[in-house]
Amino acid sequence: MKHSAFSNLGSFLLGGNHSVTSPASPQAHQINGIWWLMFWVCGAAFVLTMLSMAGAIWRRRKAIEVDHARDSRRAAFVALASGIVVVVLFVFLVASAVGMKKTEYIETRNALTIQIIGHQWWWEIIYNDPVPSQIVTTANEIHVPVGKPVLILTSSRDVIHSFWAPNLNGKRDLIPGYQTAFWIQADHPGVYRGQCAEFCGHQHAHMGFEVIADPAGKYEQWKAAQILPAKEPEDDVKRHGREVFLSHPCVMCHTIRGTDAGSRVGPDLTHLASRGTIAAGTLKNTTGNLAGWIMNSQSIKPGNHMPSMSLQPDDLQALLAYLGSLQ
Amino acid sequence: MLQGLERPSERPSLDISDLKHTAFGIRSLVWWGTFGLIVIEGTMFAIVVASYFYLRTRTTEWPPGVANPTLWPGTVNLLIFLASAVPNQWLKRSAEQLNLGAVRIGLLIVSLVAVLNLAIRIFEFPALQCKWDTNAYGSVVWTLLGLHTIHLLTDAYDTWVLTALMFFGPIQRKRFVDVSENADYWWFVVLTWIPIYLVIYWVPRWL
Amino acid sequence: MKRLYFIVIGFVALLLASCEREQRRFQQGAPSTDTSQSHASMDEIYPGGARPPSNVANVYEENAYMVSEGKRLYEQYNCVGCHFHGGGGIGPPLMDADWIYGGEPQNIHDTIVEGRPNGMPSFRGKIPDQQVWEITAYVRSMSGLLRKDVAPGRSDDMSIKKPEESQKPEPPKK
Amino acid sequence: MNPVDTKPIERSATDELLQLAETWREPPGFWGWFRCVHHQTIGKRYIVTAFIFFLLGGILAALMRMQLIRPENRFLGPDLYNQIFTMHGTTMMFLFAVPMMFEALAVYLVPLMVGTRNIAFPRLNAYSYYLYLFGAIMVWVALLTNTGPDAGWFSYVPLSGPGFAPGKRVDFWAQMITFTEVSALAVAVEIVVTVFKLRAPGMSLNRLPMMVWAETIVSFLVIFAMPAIMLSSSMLILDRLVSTHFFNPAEGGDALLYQHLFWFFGHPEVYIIFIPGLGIVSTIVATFSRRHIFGYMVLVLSLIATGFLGFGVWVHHMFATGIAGMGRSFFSAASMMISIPTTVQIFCWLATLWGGKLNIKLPLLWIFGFFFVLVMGGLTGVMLGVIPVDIQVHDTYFVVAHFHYVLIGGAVFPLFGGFYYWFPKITGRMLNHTLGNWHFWLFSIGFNMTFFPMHSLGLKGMPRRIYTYQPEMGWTTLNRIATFGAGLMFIAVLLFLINVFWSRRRGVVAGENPWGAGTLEWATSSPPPPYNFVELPTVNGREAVWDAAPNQPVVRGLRTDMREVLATNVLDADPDHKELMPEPTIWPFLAALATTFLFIASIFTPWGLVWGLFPVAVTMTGWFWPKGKDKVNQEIVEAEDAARA
Repeated sequence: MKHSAFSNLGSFLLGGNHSVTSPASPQAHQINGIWWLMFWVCGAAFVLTMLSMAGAIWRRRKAIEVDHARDSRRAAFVALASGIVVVVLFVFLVASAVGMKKTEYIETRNALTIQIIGHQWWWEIIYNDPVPSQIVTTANEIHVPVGKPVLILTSSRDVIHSFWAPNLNGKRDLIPGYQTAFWIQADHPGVYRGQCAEFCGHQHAHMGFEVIADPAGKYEQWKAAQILPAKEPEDDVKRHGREVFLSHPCVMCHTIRGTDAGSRVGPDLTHLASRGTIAAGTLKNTTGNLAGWIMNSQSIKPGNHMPSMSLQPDDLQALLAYLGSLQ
Repeated sequence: MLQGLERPSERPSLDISDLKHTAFGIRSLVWWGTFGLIVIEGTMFAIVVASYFYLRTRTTEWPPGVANPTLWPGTVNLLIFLASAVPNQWLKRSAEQLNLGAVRIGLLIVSLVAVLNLAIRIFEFPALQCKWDTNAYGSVVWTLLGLHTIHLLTDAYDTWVLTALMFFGPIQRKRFVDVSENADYWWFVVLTWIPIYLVIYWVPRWL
Repeated sequence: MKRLYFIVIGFVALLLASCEREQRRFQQGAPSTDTSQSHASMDEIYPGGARPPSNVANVYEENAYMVSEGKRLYEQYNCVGCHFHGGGGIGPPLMDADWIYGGEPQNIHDTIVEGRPNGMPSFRGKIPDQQVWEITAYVRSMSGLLRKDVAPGRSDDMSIKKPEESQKPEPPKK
Repeated sequence: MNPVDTKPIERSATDELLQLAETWREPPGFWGWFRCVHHQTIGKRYIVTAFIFFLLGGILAALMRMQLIRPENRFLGPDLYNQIFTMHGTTMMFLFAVPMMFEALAVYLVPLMVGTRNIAFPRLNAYSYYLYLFGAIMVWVALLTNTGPDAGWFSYVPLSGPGFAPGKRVDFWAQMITFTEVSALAVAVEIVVTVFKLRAPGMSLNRLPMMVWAETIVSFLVIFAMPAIMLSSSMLILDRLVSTHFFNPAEGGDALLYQHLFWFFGHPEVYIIFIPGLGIVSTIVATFSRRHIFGYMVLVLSLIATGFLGFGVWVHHMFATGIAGMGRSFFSAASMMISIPTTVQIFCWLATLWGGKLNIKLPLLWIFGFFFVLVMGGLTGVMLGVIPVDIQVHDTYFVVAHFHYVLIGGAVFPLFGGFYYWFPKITGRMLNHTLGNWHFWLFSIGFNMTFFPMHSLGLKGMPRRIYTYQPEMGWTTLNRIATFGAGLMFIAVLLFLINVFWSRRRGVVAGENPWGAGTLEWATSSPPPPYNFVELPTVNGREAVWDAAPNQPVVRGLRTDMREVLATNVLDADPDHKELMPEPTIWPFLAALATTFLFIASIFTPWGLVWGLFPVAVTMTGWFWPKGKDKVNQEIVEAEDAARA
């Protein structure tokens, strides 16, 4: 009982699938270790300082006179304490260097390479392949195989963003004009949330993504499905939905591979229905949310680049049915 | 406003009534003020130059896509600047000797030299062979040259006002301090031109 | 005293002007009340002659954010593909004083919505009306028709033309 | 030093004092307000103005906390929230912290502490104040007309650049920087010259009060750091207005250049705010321990070391950009090293407390608060110096917590302590003790309630600068606690305001030296007369009042019918020569108006820069040209000098 209250408090203060202190990768483990080392050492330093301040208040507020006599002893104390601080800082520095080495060297051997491009306010994710037809483009949802190093190449098309999935590694800025590389590796299957960490304009708050770590087999399945073009609609409603998509503003920005829609302004929707969230991790991908998003995107994410649509109810239903079929 | 009236005045004193007013050089307040200003502006120049070299590292070709700056206007200005050091230093010395006649002549010379500098400066901007909005190289060299021109212009203006003052205004010892400090500032304008000249005109040829 | 009065009025007017310039309107109706059905129809228009200018004022032309959105859409909807950055190419140039189909906001709006012969496609239904007006405002900024404090500055790409804010005004000739 | 004449001089004290008061009297009336050049007047204006901006910045903070009290709140939209958080940071850093900790305190206190009658270059001082005021008003009027800058107080490109920040919002931000930095640079020069040249005889450099050391070192930091931000904001505005390409990667520019320049200023900026706080702490600790500060030389060297190292750590704001490895290790090491001097200072203060006889009054209470808050903030700062931890918590609420602990702990806590400490000097009356206690405890509890949970929020992944968050993130409760804490702080500050307004009229009369303190500002009446000291003091030790010899001489021989001050030499403060300080004048105000016209006009057209130069040149010439009483007095004293020679 007591234990569970304590761990409840712990998860209230620290835990979650979007947390520095619930590491799920070698790098995050390493950083978590350094964090706790520093936490305890710094905590002790804080307590000692406060105790010596309290001691001074306690002893000296009733003092009858100023005490210069023991100043030389105090000098020794100051020198000693400062020396200890220097040593502790040196230990931290070594921990930092070691941690950096572990978190930052780039693991390229049999690594999976993913290119991540930041946009105002969503993430474009590209699984590159020498064969153009094998390239997978998706958005806001990164699938990785468990236990395999993933090399991430970052860049940005507009302003600076920062890619950060705290359970997996520290953040990395996406800077226009620069391409940088770093790597993550998930130890366990799971869904790890991430979010943009560099202020990027109106919808900086709603620029999330998910990293989904799957066992190798499941990952391959997912990837094979993603390579395929969009499914042909199998009934009239969905066919009408596709018509709606192609004759309305949707087509100006989105791609659905296998149709005439090929614009790269917004996220690739070829396999929209396979994703867990929409609007960059803002809403669960349900039909209701999708309808709300299409009709009223500007009230959900004010200022984002998708205009709110005005569609007839029939058209909307057909469009939803079509989008819902894009597994 | 009579607080402190009741203070006993029966204290020993340090009598300073014999001290003089105004001093030259490091003793004067104005020298330290000018010095502060020079440090600030010098830092500013240093940071623009650092930005220049930083931008240099961001591209392979330098100057990128434009021709090297034409040498003559900057070089002529450099020579004039260097030559101006002589009358300027003479002006400074004359001011410290409170020699009004010499100061008036010196101020006239330096004022005219400044006009000459400014006139040639007009040719320096086209000599850069690019505009400020051509590319980042253009932006930084224009800024560097522009910033130096602002200093040249302010010191020129300051010199003109001082010249007017020494001819038409009240002649005071304090004004000679101002002349002397103005000469120091001219030194600053001259000395900063040397590295800036090298950066603008020669670094594109060397790097 | 009277002068002070004028100064105050002028200052307030300036502030109000800046208010409009700085609005970020994410969702709202387009300038004219009923433009979803365009005034233009194909049989009325012919190259070389403009419609009589309509009196619909494009309030977006007072709004820097809307104009910059127009600029973004102009690139993203690939208007650059034909008109380039205003200098023209496949399509006519947009930064000069010549307007084949009229240079008033309503004319440009209609041109985008209806399309024009010889290549300009119709974007009816594909571009929401608010965005059409944004693009319209931007197109007019390319020939310097907007206030300088509203027109966009340079973008983060190759500097192939002057930014709209430093474009000399080119009032429509026709 | 000149030989000391030990004979008391017979003089008609009343006549001389009347004359002195008349000479140094500030001009009365409405127009007189614009002509004042005395450091006390300007200093008080700085204090009041900066405090008003503290309150305004606080209101913005309260609005943000209201917005974040629950997930997906619709109280402020993203556009307004972005303006508000940008203006909160901008106001607190540029319009409150630097003007208050540096300009206000230095301008008011330093001339009193070094024992002179006015600051060096008093007209420049007035000019700097008006520039600060006009710049601050400009950016706040912009906010109130929905033109508030919205790209963050750091205004990173390209988000703040021409492509992504349409309108004039960011231009106003960039020009506000120019206003406030010109102002700070001017004050920095004045303070350096005042400290180097106008000290009381006998106050050699190794006897400077700690507060004066702090403000002097800060002056140097300002001189070397502020040009970087003036330049980066100018490059930004040039990119926006005349299409330069400093930050455009497509034309050879670079977005990271902006960050380098900004943080080359931005980190020393933290120390510009923090070092005066350390000066206040040293002052208050010594006074209320009733003994000389322990380790004076060590403290001074620590301040200097902090100032130096402050320039070597800027890249730790950029660890997440992925720039090269070796450089980062260097900056990581420097970032940890910089905590050493501050740690040493904390130990020295503890040693002072242990060796003193404590007089626990409100100022000291705030210093105890400072210890608690600053040590916590400093320790999280060390954590942030470790790169692997930094790249995790960088740009999260952990950092928000960290720098509020450091800045509020390192500046606002000492500042409130300083308010309680110097209020009697400035107004002649003590602040109320009971209200003061409520203020302290509510503020401290509210502060920790607001910012402590933010450490947790950061570790739980909450990024900075988000206008809202989703309910499933699990950040709601902690945010709610923080908002309630902010409410407590708000009430505490209101109590402080009530206390100030009440005590100013009805507080206990303070007398010359209510705390029994040792520095020179306490050697004159409260409030000090416009001439600061009836007779300029001489100094015999680090705490001039405590260490004065029984027969400590005073300076005699300064004229009472002119604004005359004594200039001393740099190292030993031996009397050197006399200087006349300028009379009240309207020209600095006019020059500031002209400069304001130049700065604001150039936001709208590059030609503003050209046309604006003319009024500036005219007003500057008017300022410089000798005339009136200044001219006449100068001629009189120079004639006398000549006669004497």
